[in-house]
Amino acid sequence: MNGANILFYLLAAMILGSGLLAVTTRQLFRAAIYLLFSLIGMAGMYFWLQYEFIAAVQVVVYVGGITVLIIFSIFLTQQAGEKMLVKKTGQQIFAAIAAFCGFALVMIQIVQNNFTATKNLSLSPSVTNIGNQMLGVDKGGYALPFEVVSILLLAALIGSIVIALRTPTQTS
Amino acid sequence: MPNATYIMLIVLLPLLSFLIMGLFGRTYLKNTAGIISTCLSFISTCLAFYTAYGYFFEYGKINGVYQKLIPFNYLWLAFSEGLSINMGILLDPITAMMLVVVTLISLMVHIYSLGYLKGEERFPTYYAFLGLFTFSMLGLVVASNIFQIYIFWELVGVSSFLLIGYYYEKPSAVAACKKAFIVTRFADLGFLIGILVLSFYAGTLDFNTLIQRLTSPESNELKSALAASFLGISALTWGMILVFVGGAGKSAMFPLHIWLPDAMEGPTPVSALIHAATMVVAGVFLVARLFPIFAISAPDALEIVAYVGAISALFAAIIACTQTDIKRVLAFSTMSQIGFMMFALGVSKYGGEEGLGYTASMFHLFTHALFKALLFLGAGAVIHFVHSNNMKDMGGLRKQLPITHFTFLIACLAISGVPPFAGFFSKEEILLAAFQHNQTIYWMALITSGLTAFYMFRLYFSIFWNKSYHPNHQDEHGHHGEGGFVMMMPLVLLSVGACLAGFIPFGKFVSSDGTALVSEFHLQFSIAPVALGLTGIFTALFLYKTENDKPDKMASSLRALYQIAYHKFYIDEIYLFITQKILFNCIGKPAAWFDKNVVDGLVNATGNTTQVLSEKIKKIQSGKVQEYAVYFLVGVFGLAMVFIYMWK
Amino acid sequence: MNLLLLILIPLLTAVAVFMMQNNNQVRWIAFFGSAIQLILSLGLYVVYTNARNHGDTAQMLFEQNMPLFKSWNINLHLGVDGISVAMIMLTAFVVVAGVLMSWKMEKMTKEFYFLLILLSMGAYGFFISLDLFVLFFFLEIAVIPKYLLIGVWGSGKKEYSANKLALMLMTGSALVLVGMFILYFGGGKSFDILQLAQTTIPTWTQHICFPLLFVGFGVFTALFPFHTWVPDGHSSAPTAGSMFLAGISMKLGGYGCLRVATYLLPEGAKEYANIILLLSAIAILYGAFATMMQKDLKYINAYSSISHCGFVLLGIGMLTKVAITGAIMQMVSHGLMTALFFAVIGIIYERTHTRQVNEMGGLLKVMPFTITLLFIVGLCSLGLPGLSGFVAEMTIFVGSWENPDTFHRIVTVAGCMSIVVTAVYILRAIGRTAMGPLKEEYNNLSDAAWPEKLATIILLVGIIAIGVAPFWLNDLVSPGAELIMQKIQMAK
Amino acid sequence: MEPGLYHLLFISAALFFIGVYGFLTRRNLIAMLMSIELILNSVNLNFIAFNKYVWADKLDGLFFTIFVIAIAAAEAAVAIAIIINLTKNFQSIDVEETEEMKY
Repeated sequence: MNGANILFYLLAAMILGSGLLAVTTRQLFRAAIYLLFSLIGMAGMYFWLQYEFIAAVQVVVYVGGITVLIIFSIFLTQQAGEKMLVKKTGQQIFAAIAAFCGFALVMIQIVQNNFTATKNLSLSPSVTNIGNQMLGVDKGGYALPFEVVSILLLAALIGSIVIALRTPTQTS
Repeated sequence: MPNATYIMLIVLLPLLSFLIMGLFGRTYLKNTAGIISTCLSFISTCLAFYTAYGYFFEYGKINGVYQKLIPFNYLWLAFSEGLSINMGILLDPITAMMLVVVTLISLMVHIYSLGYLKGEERFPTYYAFLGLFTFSMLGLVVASNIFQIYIFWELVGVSSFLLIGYYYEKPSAVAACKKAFIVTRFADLGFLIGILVLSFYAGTLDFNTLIQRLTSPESNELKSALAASFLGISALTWGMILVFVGGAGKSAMFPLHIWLPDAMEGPTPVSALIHAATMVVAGVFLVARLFPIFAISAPDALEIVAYVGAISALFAAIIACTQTDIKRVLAFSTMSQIGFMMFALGVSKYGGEEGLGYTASMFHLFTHALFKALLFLGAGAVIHFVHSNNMKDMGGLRKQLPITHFTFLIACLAISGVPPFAGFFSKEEILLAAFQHNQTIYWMALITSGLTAFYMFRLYFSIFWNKSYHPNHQDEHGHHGEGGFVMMMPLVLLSVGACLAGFIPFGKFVSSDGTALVSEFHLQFSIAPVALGLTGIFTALFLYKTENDKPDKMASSLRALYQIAYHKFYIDEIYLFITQKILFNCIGKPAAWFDKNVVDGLVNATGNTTQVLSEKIKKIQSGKVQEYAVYFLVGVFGLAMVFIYMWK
Repeated sequence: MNLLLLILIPLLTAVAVFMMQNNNQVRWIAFFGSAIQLILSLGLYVVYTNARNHGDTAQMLFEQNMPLFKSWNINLHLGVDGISVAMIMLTAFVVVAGVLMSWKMEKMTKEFYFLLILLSMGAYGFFISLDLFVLFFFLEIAVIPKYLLIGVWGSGKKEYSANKLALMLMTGSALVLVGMFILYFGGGKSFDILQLAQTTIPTWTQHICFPLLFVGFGVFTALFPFHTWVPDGHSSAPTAGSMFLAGISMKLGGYGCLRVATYLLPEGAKEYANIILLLSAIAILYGAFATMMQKDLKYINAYSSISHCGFVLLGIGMLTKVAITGAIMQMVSHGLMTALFFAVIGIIYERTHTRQVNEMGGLLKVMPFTITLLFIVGLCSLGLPGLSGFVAEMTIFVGSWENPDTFHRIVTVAGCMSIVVTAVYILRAIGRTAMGPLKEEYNNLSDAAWPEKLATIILLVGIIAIGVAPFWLNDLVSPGAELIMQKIQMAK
Repeated sequence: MEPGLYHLLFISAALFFIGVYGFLTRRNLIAMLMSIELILNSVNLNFIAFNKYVWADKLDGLFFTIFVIAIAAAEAAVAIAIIINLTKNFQSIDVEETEEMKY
């Protein structure tokens, strides 16, 4: 057991533990905080995997962006300290069983499968490489998807403003 | 050779009259319709006489045998190589005779109607229908093809329908015309199937070929037709019987006669033309046309013809004695006389002396056309005068209607078979033929001829003698008189015919095989029928000459018989029962019910099931996003399982 | 002659109708379009017979073949033989008459005429296409407008009828579609009728496909027991709709049964011929008996259509050349006759506002023209010589009688029996409507107006042309029937 | 034990199904959105893991992760907008009360 391994297990525990809490706690704000931890754990995992760029993106977008957004929306829509309503126990058990069965199925497949790593020379996920390929227009370049995603983000931006601004209709 | 154009003109001129009257009559020819039609009819009659003269005296006879000539034949509809409908002209003695009869009576009726229907609203329509009828009847008699005869057969049926329904606002007329059409249509079904049977075995529809193939003993067609059998009777006999059913329907033979008395709802001249002189003898004509096949190859069928004819003759005569509507009496008398013609054909054999019945039948057809038309036209004059059909409203009319009275008397004498009037000669020949071949029928015929004399003179005395005539007081507007020249001229002409037609040596012209047949006059044989006829006349004289209660007494003493005969042996009621109860209630209604409830119900049930199911299925669309997610997941995992475990 | 014209003219007319501003223009455009089409189809007849007389013996004349979708081997293959020419002429007659009969249509005139013309385009396309896929396409074009015509412009329980009709016809065309694809894969990957006729289609394919195709098309032509859309559909449709429905659409089915099912699948036809005969004999008699009980004029004609269309299927099922010729003639004859019948009913209904025969009576007095036509068409329906019905029915009977066995005989006699029942119900209807005493409230009815007169006379000309001179129609269609018979005789 | 691909896949799968569980059991739309974020994260981890251990010569997994993150951001923005709008209309973001879109 070296430090890296211990770190890995800690991160895994953090991701799964706070993820589990995020979906089970009855207080919405806490759930958001747990989610935050889970996402931070994920970022840590990326660091551990030496994908620093992704880790950075994760921290910036998820931890810094989406979580904050969620928390804002909680403030906008929710009375503080109010506990969330829960589903019927039957439904909860059903969901748990379904999730577990799915998980089991997936794990069985994963375990049965033998993944063989490529023998090719590995390519470092450095920012230079990423940048070259991301904005490359030759074969294997991601310039076009990049642009598409930019437009998507723009559309989402405008769209969400429009949706949120719409005056409430009096039909209920 | 015959001039085909002239013969075609005979047929087509009435059609022209129909077209002119039908298309332009209502608007342009309101007043002149009758004149134009009569002129066309006159031309047609002249041509018919010309043709008959030419045929009988110039070109018809080759080596002493009258030939069957086909001056015109046009392929109208080709089914297959052998079978085709041709529109043609077949000229033989009976055609020539019928051309004369039809055009002559038609002309008489055309003229007569000028007076009878004067001032009618639908005058042109009436003449159009007359033209249509004459055209169809002439087409029928010149037909060279069995399908052609069927075509015109239907057309005369429909023109009869139209003319019976001429007074279309009278419900009884509407019922009568429908009845006439449907009953004859039912018979035509038999005719049609008969044609199909015959054409199948003979491989042709052409009369000459058909007769030739089905009579020569060595032909394959005849052999196959005799070999094939259904219910123990050969196909040929079936075919001929079925064809005869058609003829029986049109000729009002028992038991398909029920339409004829009701058909008297039409205008009286129409009854004279269609339901006395021409159309009703079409059945006789048909049997005569196919006579060689009947006589040589299907004697069983011919026997049926004989018995049906004899039974109808007697049956109708009995009924006629009790009827009080003068037109109905005449209608039953017509039926009875046609029965005579039928059984005359039925007892006849083919060729030579044995073919006397055939000649007699045609002769009777000819004379009957004259005196029966005369009777009807006379009755028309009476009805025109008293505005009633019922004998009870008449009596003592001999003063008011002298010409009518005289001509009517001649016709009565003719139909009763009193010498030397026309009916005597033809009836004697028929009785002789029956006597020679079938005693049963002979006795039936003898009784019938006695009855005939009785009911005709009953009619005569009731109209013209009996009580004295008191005109109805409401008939102020009445155009009292005999209807003028146009109505009397046909009566006179026809009565001349009824007096003299008997002296025509008919056997020389018309015989079963075309050779001349010299009919001898057997004085001792005539004693019985004439005596019986005179007995009938005197009985009628005794009962009906003056107003008395003897007839009523007699009727009440024979109450049951009288009632049955008065109600026409309840045949109408039986038919009504069959059609109403069985056809409508037992087949029609269930069929309609079945369609509405079962077939339609199944369709609707399919629709409803779909609707109910979709009502259930739509619940899945609950609007709850998590339920959708569950379905989605189940689907994904289901598919994943399938792909993982079953596809490998 | 370019057959595309037959599709393009209605299409252009439909478009032109849609562009027009006022109703009068719409009517006249529709009338001119359909009149041009009528002239064109009469011209087609002339050109066709000319070509035949000059010894052109090709099976189909004026052929055109353009690929539409190569990978599936779908082509716009057009061509006509005598049968198609007869059907095209029928369509042209009925369309002109239908357009004229709708002259007084005030509700959404433009759309109404648009749909009418569109429907006619579908029918024309159907009759000239020699590719199953294209044929099917046009079949659908001819179905859908009917739904709208009944649903929007109909009367009575129109929604129900429209739904029923559309669903049943769609079911029919679904069966056709399935049969068509089985045929495609079972018989040489082609939709081309002429090519399929040349290839030998395996027996099992024939046995599967034939019922699908025959029943599918049979639904259109009121095959018992799939006929229930007929009475409801016809009675709810507007006059022109009924005319098109009975005059044209029911013929699509008969034509399909013949050209597609029987011609391409002769073995299947032989296999199932007896069932067809049984069903059609039932349809003939049962339709006739059911008609006797109807009181609504449109129902009377609709049920009698079931009976008459039974003759078409009977003729096809008899599998003899004469009977098939008769079936085609019956289609043409019935198309004209029933269209005229519906036109007359429409005229009467417009004036009396009732279609119940019991509520009429003596109408001959006030509307002689119309009622004379009613007489003529009724007599045509019961098979009076000189009118078209007789010729067609007799041809079928003579053809049927060529089969010598007892079963065929019985079926034929059953068919013949219907002529009596037909007489009963037709005379009942006519007697109640036209004859008898006239009712007070009908004293002031007017007779037919000029468009109605023109429409009915056009149809009447067709009926009489066939009835008086049937030889031209016989000569036109019997070579086609002969070819179909050759196929059947060659099959096992 | 040396952590490797299988460990990562385990974490990813577990997180995924935690997210699924959350999605199915939560009644609050925001909470459901959080579950979706978890699911997306598990997918990201999956991509990265494969990229690192199986296809180390390529960067495509990484790019996909980036795009997923970008789209997740957009999605979250839109989802929040919808949620806010929903609150305005229904005064509630409970999925069981907002079931207008049915049948």
